[in-house]
Formats: sequence, C-alpha cells, structure tokens
Amino acid sequence: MSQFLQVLLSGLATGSIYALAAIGFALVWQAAQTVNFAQGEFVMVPAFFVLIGMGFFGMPFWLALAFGLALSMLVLGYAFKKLIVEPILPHGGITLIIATMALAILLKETVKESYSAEAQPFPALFSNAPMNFFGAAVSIQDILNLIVSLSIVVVLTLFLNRTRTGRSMQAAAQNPAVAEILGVNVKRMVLYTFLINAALASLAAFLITPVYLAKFSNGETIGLIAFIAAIVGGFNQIRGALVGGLLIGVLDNLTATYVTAQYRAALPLVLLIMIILVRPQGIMGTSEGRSV
Amino acid sequence: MKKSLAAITAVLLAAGSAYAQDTVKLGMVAELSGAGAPAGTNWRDGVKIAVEEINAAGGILKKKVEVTDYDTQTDPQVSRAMVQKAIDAGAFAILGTVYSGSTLVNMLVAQQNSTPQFVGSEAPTVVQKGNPFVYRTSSGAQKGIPALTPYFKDTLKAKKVGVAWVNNEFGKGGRNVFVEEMKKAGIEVIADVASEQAQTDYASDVAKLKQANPEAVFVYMNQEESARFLIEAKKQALPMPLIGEVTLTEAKVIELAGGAAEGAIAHVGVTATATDVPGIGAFAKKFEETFKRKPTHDAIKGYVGAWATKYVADMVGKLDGEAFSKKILGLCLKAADHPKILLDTCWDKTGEMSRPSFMVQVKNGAPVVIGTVPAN
Amino acid sequence: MMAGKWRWLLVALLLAAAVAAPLGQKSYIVYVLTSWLVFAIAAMGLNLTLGYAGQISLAQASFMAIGAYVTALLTLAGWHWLIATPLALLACFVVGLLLGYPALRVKGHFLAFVTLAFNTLVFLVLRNEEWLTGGSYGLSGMPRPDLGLFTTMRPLPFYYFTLAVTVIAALAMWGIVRSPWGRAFRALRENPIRAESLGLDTRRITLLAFAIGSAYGGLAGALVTSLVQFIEPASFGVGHSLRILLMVVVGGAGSFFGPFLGSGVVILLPEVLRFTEGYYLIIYAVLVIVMLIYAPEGLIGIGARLKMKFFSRSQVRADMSQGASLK
Amino acid sequence: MTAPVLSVRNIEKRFGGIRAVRGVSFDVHKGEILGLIGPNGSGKSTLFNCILGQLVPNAGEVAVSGRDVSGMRPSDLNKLGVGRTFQQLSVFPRMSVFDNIILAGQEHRGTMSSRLFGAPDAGLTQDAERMIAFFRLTHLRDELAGSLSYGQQKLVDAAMAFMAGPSIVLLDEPAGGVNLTMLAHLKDRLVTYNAEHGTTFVVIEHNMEFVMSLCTRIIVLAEGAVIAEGTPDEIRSNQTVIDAYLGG
Repeated sequence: MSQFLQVLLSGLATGSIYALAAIGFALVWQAAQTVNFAQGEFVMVPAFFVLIGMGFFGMPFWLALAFGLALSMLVLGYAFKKLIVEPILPHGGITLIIATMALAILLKETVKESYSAEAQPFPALFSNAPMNFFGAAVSIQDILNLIVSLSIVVVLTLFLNRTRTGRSMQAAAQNPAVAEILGVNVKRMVLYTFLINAALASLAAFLITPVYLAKFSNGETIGLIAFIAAIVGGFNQIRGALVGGLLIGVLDNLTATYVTAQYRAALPLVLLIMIILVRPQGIMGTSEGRSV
Repeated sequence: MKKSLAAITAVLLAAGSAYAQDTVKLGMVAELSGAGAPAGTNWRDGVKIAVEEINAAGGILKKKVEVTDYDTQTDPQVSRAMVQKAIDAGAFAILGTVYSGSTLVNMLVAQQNSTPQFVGSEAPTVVQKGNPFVYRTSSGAQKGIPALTPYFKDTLKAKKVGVAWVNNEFGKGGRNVFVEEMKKAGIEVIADVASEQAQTDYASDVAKLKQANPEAVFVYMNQEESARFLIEAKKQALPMPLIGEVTLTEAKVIELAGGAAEGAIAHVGVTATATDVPGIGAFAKKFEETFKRKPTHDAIKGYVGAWATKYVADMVGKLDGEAFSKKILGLCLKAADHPKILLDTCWDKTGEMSRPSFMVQVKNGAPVVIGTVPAN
Repeated sequence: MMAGKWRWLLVALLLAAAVAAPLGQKSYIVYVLTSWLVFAIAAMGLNLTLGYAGQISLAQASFMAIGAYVTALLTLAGWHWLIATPLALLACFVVGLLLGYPALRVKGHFLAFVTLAFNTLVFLVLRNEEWLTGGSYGLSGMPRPDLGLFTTMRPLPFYYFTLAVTVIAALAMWGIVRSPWGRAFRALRENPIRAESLGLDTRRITLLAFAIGSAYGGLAGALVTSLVQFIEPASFGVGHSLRILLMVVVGGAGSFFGPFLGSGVVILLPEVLRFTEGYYLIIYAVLVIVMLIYAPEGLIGIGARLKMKFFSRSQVRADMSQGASLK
Repeated sequence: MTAPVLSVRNIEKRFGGIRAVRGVSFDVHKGEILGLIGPNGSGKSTLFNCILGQLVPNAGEVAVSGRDVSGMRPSDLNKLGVGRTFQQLSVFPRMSVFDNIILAGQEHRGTMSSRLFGAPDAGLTQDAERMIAFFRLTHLRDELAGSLSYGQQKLVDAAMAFMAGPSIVLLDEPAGGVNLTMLAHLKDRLVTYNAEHGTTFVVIEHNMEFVMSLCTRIIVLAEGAVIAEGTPDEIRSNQTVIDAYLGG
C-alpha cells in the first residue's frame, strides 16, 4: 500500500512539471498555431541561464533566478516569436514544425558547446528532505510542484477570463480578424502568449532541475512528454494540459512499478496514439477549434 | 579527367606519407558530440595529456606522435566511418570508442585493416568476437563485476540482493553478468529493475526496491542516471547499501547527487582518487591543471590506452599491427617498469584486461579507497 | 523540350560522376559515398510521403530498422540478400499501410506525433525482444550479397552494387511520380477535398503514400544491413528519422532530385564543417532555420530561383505575350 | 418515364440545436439547369454538402438516376457521374492546368494498376486539350494553376468538374468574385456545354441576374425549407420570395 501511495504521489509531483510545460505548449498553439518541437529544450535552457548568472556574473541564487527568467522570456519568448515563428508561419505549419526541430538541435548543441556536455548540479529552491506521509516519502519540493502548477492553472484561467488583457488574448487566439476590428492589438497579445510560455518553461526548469540535474539533452524526454500531456489532456484547455500532465506522470510510474519497466516508455506513446485516433480533442477538450 | 585527378591525389598522398615517415599517427575516435559526449571528451583529454607526455619522452619509436580527433556523434554508423577515415589517413592505432554500441560496429573495420584499437568500452561482447586487434583499457563488465562477488558474499554476507540497471547495451551487459555471478555464489536476486537511458524520474524504481527489501542493491547506470537514482533513493530512505561498478562513486556523480551519494560503494578498476598510486596522483594533478576539472574514469582509460600503444609499439620495435597484436595478447606490464600504465596490467588472449582494482566508498562527500581487489 | 533534353544530359553526367567518384579513393570516402546513396533512398521514400503526398512522417528510420532487421534475420538464416530484401520491402509496405491509417484521421502536427510515437515503439520492441532481435547488442555478421561473378565484400564493388540498386529505385520512383498515381499524390497534398470530389479515393492514396515511402525506407535498411554488417536499435531512433526528414526538406520536398541533394548535404556537411570542430551541428541548425525563413522550398528551389533570375528577361516577355493573348 | 437524374427526399440536417436543413425534397431531370437560391444562412450550402457526401444528413435520402446514394463518399459519388465545383477556389495550385484537368479524368479510366503502370496521361491528353480549348485556356495549359487569375481558376474548376463526363454537375456559387467579362464567358460555356451534352446542372448562386438568365427552373430556400419553386419569371414575381429576401 505504501508503495502504491509512494508511486502515486511521486507521479503527481512529476506530472505537475509535465503540466507546466504542456500548458505553455497549449497556449502557444492556441495563439499562433505554433507547435513547438523545441518545448523540451525551452525547459532545459533556463536552468543554464541561471547557472551562467551564478557562475559567470557571480550573482546570488535568487538574482540568478530572476536573471534566468528575464533572459528566457527575452530569448525563448520574444526572439523565438520574432526571429522564427513570424517569418516561417506564413510558409505553413509543417515548415514551422521542422524549423522548431532545427531550433531544438541548435539549443541543445549551443548549451553543450558553450557550457558543458556534462550534467550540472543545480541548487534547490526548496528542501528535498522527505516527510513521511502514510509510509510514502514526500518532499516539500513535491508538494510545491503540485501547488505551483495548480495555482498556475487557476491564475491563468482567472487572468484569461477576468482581465481585459486576458480576454483580449483569448479573442486574438480565437478569431484574430474580428479581434483586430474590435481594437485588440493582436500582435501584442500573441507576443504575451509567447512570453507566458517562456515564463512557464522557466518555472518548470527551476522546479525540476535540482532533482533532474541540468543537462543539455534533458529536453528530449520532457519535451515529448509535454506534447503527449497536452494532446491527451486536450490542446485547447489549460486545465486539460494539467490533467494530461498529471495523468501521464502517474500512469508512467504505475506502469513501471506494476506492469513492465522495459516498456514503460511505450505507455504514454500508446496512450497518445489511442487518444489521437479515438478522441482527438483530448480528454478534457472540446472539439471546436480543433479542426485538423 | 577523373583519372588524372586520382593520379594527382595518389602523388599527393605518396608525398604525404613520405613526409609522415618521422611521425606516428594515432586516430582518436570518440563520442565528442551527442549523448556520449561527457565520456568521449574525457577520453579525448586523457589521450591528449598522454600524447604530450609521450612526445616529451621522445615519442613512439623515436618518432613524434600525431593524434587526430574524430567525432562519432555517438552514432555507431558514423563511428564506423570515422575509424575507416582514421585508418585511411594512416593511423597506426585507433584510440576509442567508449560506447560499446559504437565499438561493436567500428571494431570490425580496425580488424579488417589489422589496426590495433584500444577501447574504453566495458560490454562483455567486445572481446568475445575473436577480434585480435581490440584491447580494453579497463576491465570489462565480465571481469569487473565478478570482482564484486566476494564483497556481496563475504563482506555483506547477503542472501538476497537487488539490481537496478540502465537498459542499454552497457547496462544490460553488466546486469547479465551480475545475475549470473549471484547465481554462482548462491545469492538470490529478488528485485531486477530496469530503467531507461536519460530517465529522470526514479520514484518507481526505488519504490520497487524498497518493497522487495533486498540486503543490498547493485546499481549499474551511467553518470547522471546514477546521480538521479541516488537522490531518489535518499528521499525514499532506501535502507540497504548501494553498490556499484565504477560509475556510482565517480567524482561527477558525487557532485551531482550532493549528499545523496554518501555511503555509496563501488568497485573501481582505476580511480583518480587512488592518489596513493604515484602515476594516478600525478595524472590527476596534471589533468586538473590543464582542463580545470577532475579527471574521470574515462580520462584515465584514454590515458592508459595511449601509453599502452607506446609501450607495446616500442617493445615490438616497428609499426606493425600484426606484430603488435601478437605482442600484447598475453602481455603483462609492471607499473614499476612502465610507470604510466599506472598499475600492473595484463591483457589476456582475447584483449581483455586485468589489473588490481579498488573498493571505494563515498565518505564526507569524497570517494575513499576502502580496499584493494587483486587482479582476476 | 530543350529543358527536358538538358535535364537528361545532366542526369547522365551525374551518373557518370557517381561511377567515377570512388575510383582511386580510400575506403572511408567510398563508405561515405555509399551511405549517401543509402540515405538518398530513404529520403526518396520520405519525399514521396511528405514532399509529394503532403503527409508528414517522423518514422522513416523505423522503416529502415524493419527493413534492416528482416534482411539481417533472413540472411543470417542463410537466405540470399536478393530474396530477403523483397520480403523486407513487403514487410515495410504492410506496416506502412498500417501506419497510414492514423493519417486518415489526423494531419499536420498530430500525424507528426503519431509517427514519432511509432518510431519509438519500434525502437522499444527491437531493444526488448532480445530473443528475436538480439536486444541492445544487435545483430552482426550478416553476409554481403554475393552475385556469383560479382562479390560485394570489398568496399568498391559494394558501392557499385548500392549504386545499381539506387538507380533502379530512382527509376521506379520516377515511374511512380509521373504516373497518374504521382498526380494523385500531389493532388492529395494540394487539395484533398477537391481530389476526393473528382473521384480520387483519397484514403487509398494516403495509405499508398505511406506504404511506398516506407518500402523505400526498408530498402535503405536492407542496404545498411550489408553495408555496416552490424545493426542495433539505437541506429534507428527518432533522431535519425528527424535527420532523414531534414534531408528531404533541405534538398527540396516534392522535387525529384531534392532527396539526393539533401542527403548529400547532411552526410557531407560534417566533413565540410570539420574545421569548426563541435560547432558544426550549431551551424547546420542555423543554416536550416535560415533556409526555412528565406527559401522553404529547399536547395532545389533556390536553384530554380537562381535560374529564373538568370533567364528572367525572356521569362517576363513570355508572360507578357501570354497576357496579351488573353483578350 | 426515366428516373430523375437527382432526387432529394426529406433531407434534414441539424447542428446542435439548429435545424439548418428542414426536410427538403426536390427532383432534377435530365438537361435541366436548376437554380438553388436563398438568403444567407438559408441552408443552401449545407444542403449541397449533404447531397455531395461532405456532410452526413440526420435524415433523408439522395438518389442519382434512381440509385440510392445516401451516405456515399464523395469519390464514389463522382464515379456515378456527379461532378461539382466549389465556392472557394479549388484547383491544385502547384500543378499545371493540364495536370489539373488530367487528374479530374484519370480516376475514371482503367484500374489502380493501369494507373501505375500505364500511360502517364492515362490516355487523356486529347480529351484534356479539348476541354482546355473549350474553356479557352489553351495558352495557359502549362502554367501552374495557382498562378492564374481568380476568374481563370474558376474556369479550371468548372473544366475539372466536366472532365469525367458527368450526368449532373453541382455548381457552388460559380459567379462569386468573377468579373463581368469572365462571367459572361463562363455562362456562355455552361449553356453551350448543357446544350451539347445534355448535362444537368444544379447551381447555387447569389448573383440573381446570373441565375435568372442561366436557369430553367429555380428553387428558393429560406431557413432550411423550400418556400418557392418555379421558372425564373414566376420566382421574380413571387411575394413570399420577395419577403424572404427583404428580411420578412
């Protein structure tokens, strides 16, 4: 029983990180029809920005975090939109997909060549010291992962539905032409989405890197899982990405524990294929805006 | 026109080789990019230091040593091409590769060209294919892991053990040898936990081991996987000793795992922490001065590979792959006579290596030698 | 008409160059040239699926794997390569049909993910089913095809063997793309709804686009088996599918000669950029992105554009005369 | 009496709670040019898509020459002699005009294997050139269809619909966005084709003048139901129709 609880709770903690990456992914998709194959690298890079801040500029950890966040929003948010998405999107979705794949290679190799090919330790934001929870070890880090991602969903949903900017962003995402007529600055709204995505990716990076370590190749796993979470949960719903992330995190751990470790990597993939074929709008998704 | 081009090329090449008379070329083929880059770059840097030293000591057969780097991109097929390229360029010997998956592919090429090849790979199969030109620079898993058996059997007196391994050709090889060894020693393996390469979440792996509750766990993974495993093991307070082969107590793993590595034990073929051994201490110091980081196991392997090339070639007295092979198979080098080989080292008739090794434990954040294991 | 003639002359010249290229070269160059041909075949197949039929696939490496493993297992069991390979192609064709089914329901990025997932699943099966595939140790010792008087054990004969296979494969592809099927593939890419309304069974043609493209992947795999004589699952991962995809895009998706150019660039670039040491992948990625911004139609497209510029004067006049006759 | 070329019975289509088409029935006979008109949102396009297999109706049947084709896929319907054009531009832009036209005929010739191993043009070159010449597009034969003007693309679209020699062609707003010269040319071609081949047309159109001068019979839809039917002159003077158009 304690084993089951352990696996369940750890799965939720891991899944909440997947969810953060998946939410940003879904947002960018809605706002700019951009499928970002470099999303995993977007979670890898901010950790290195922080390490550069501390190692190269000698910043204290908290300042380096702020530096990492700002630099991520600049590079992975603003520059990504301006230099890659804007010029390539008119050439079509598949072209953009391929460009983001090339971007993934670029980010990985740049980090590897300019920083290090080896994994790097990363200071913890919160203690990883375990607490006993009915026989399962749970750390403050785990709990905070969950709380942070839940709060993000709540805050983002409130922001998108209750504030003027949020509603403008939604309008810009759903019908850019009409939004433009209504006086919404569509370009700016789309830019906000990219900035939010970069911020969420940074947050995910700061939360997991202490445990997963900073390594140039980390994005490969996280990126794929984030896509799967977004698709399984429902591309056009923020809470769908959350559900998808948690579901994948838990199912992955349960499979590895009780079914097969050899094929644990297969489960999310099979789930993905099934969802795409049976319910392409995702578990939580609604079918509108999902015409393929 | 093509023909004349070929002719010109031939003339140029002939000129090149005439010029090359007074140098010995070595092909350093390793994983400089891709997933294997950490291992490959350390291997390369170990080779670099060795080659500088060899040249300072007069080179091989009094000729200057020239080493060229070839990047396999951690891709077996590219590695095959790179070994071919190195041999085409006139390399007398190949140093590399580290990843067994690559070595198994590219060693065919070196064999076809009778080119001696020192590899950093530890998968058992590398020396089981009857290839007389491939030589290890550390003991293979089928040598290293049996050296651990007495530790499980006599020191820990374990009856039930677990094994956690990374499911690639490296981990699988180690795991198979371990399970076989335990069977022979009459120890039951009650938990057999496979994990993926580059896996990040080890919660279920550790939970399974905790549930099975063996008396000790053998951990056989690559560096950062080992670190992540240790972090999770500490979190879930896995109570039994964690014992590894080589990787588990490496400086990098300790750095990454932080306090979580405390108490981990490993059998290490040759370790930079064994600074009591004069050659190792000197190498570690020089490496740290040159590259501003601690040498890893792979760096020492590259270093030993390059020096072994020199020692054996000097003994043979000419640059002849066939003669080199005849000489080294079954050869023992004493550290007293050949200090840069670091420890008394023997190669058997398959190219497998044996030499004394160490048991190491992480204490106060640093690996400490807790015992030596004689060559087996 | 002139253009057609020039094109054939160009093809003949290229073929002559392909025959002459390895002469007097060292084994390494021959090996690189052979891998170029092998990847050109794989890219040619993906070009049919992606370039002509417009269906993205990130699974081409997995079909190379299926082709390579089927050929390896059969040749190790004593079958001749020439018998094993058609069976491998058939296997790839059938599996390709199956992979095509999701494409009937989803397009674009969803299809990209389904195929990507498929590639990883194939990798897992190859690694885990050790009894059949040798697991992560792979399979080795496969014989190279022995054609009686012509044995391909040495690098140079094997290169010519691969060249012959490539030429046959290219001719077959040429036949396909200029046949009504080829037109149907392009129609599927351009406007599937219109194609369906003109009597084209778009479902069948979608499945065929995957199946034929996959069979070409299988052929490349069958050649890899003989070329490397050692296969293991990691050589056929998602990263390799991405590499083949980039070959198609860099060369020019939907153009017949694009895959040859693209695979050449991807295979040879590390050589050309050797002086940059570890940075070549960075440079490569930047070049790809820049190309996608300014010339998404690939290198062949850039070539065509340059040609247009070169002949631009006469071109404009032709347009004007046509514009005049409109009334 | 022979069965009508197209027979529509009680077609019903709902989107959520909205009844877009409410039990529409009509017949079209050989050689007729039937106009289908109605204000925006009257259900014309939905009805069209239900007939053509693009949408699955909630109820009702469609028969072509007496054969029930309900639920049939568009490609199979086309093989039974039902051609169509599209409201939006619907050519294959990166294929030549010639290839566009050949494609429109090739699936009606031979078998799957003859289309792979047989002649690249499926033996259609002469037919295609005749069709291209009929629409006076010969000078554009080798141009990419996407590079043509809007009106020219409409002509290519129509030529494709005719290429397989259909018994009935459904034209979805053929006049939309086409300039007057081109429109006259298009109408002339349609009338000529109808006269020469006896092909039946069903036309959805907003351009009243075009419909009135082209069609032999007109059906008026409003809010998903038929509100009037008759010759152009009858429709012109029908009060219900006038009310519907004026937002009554």
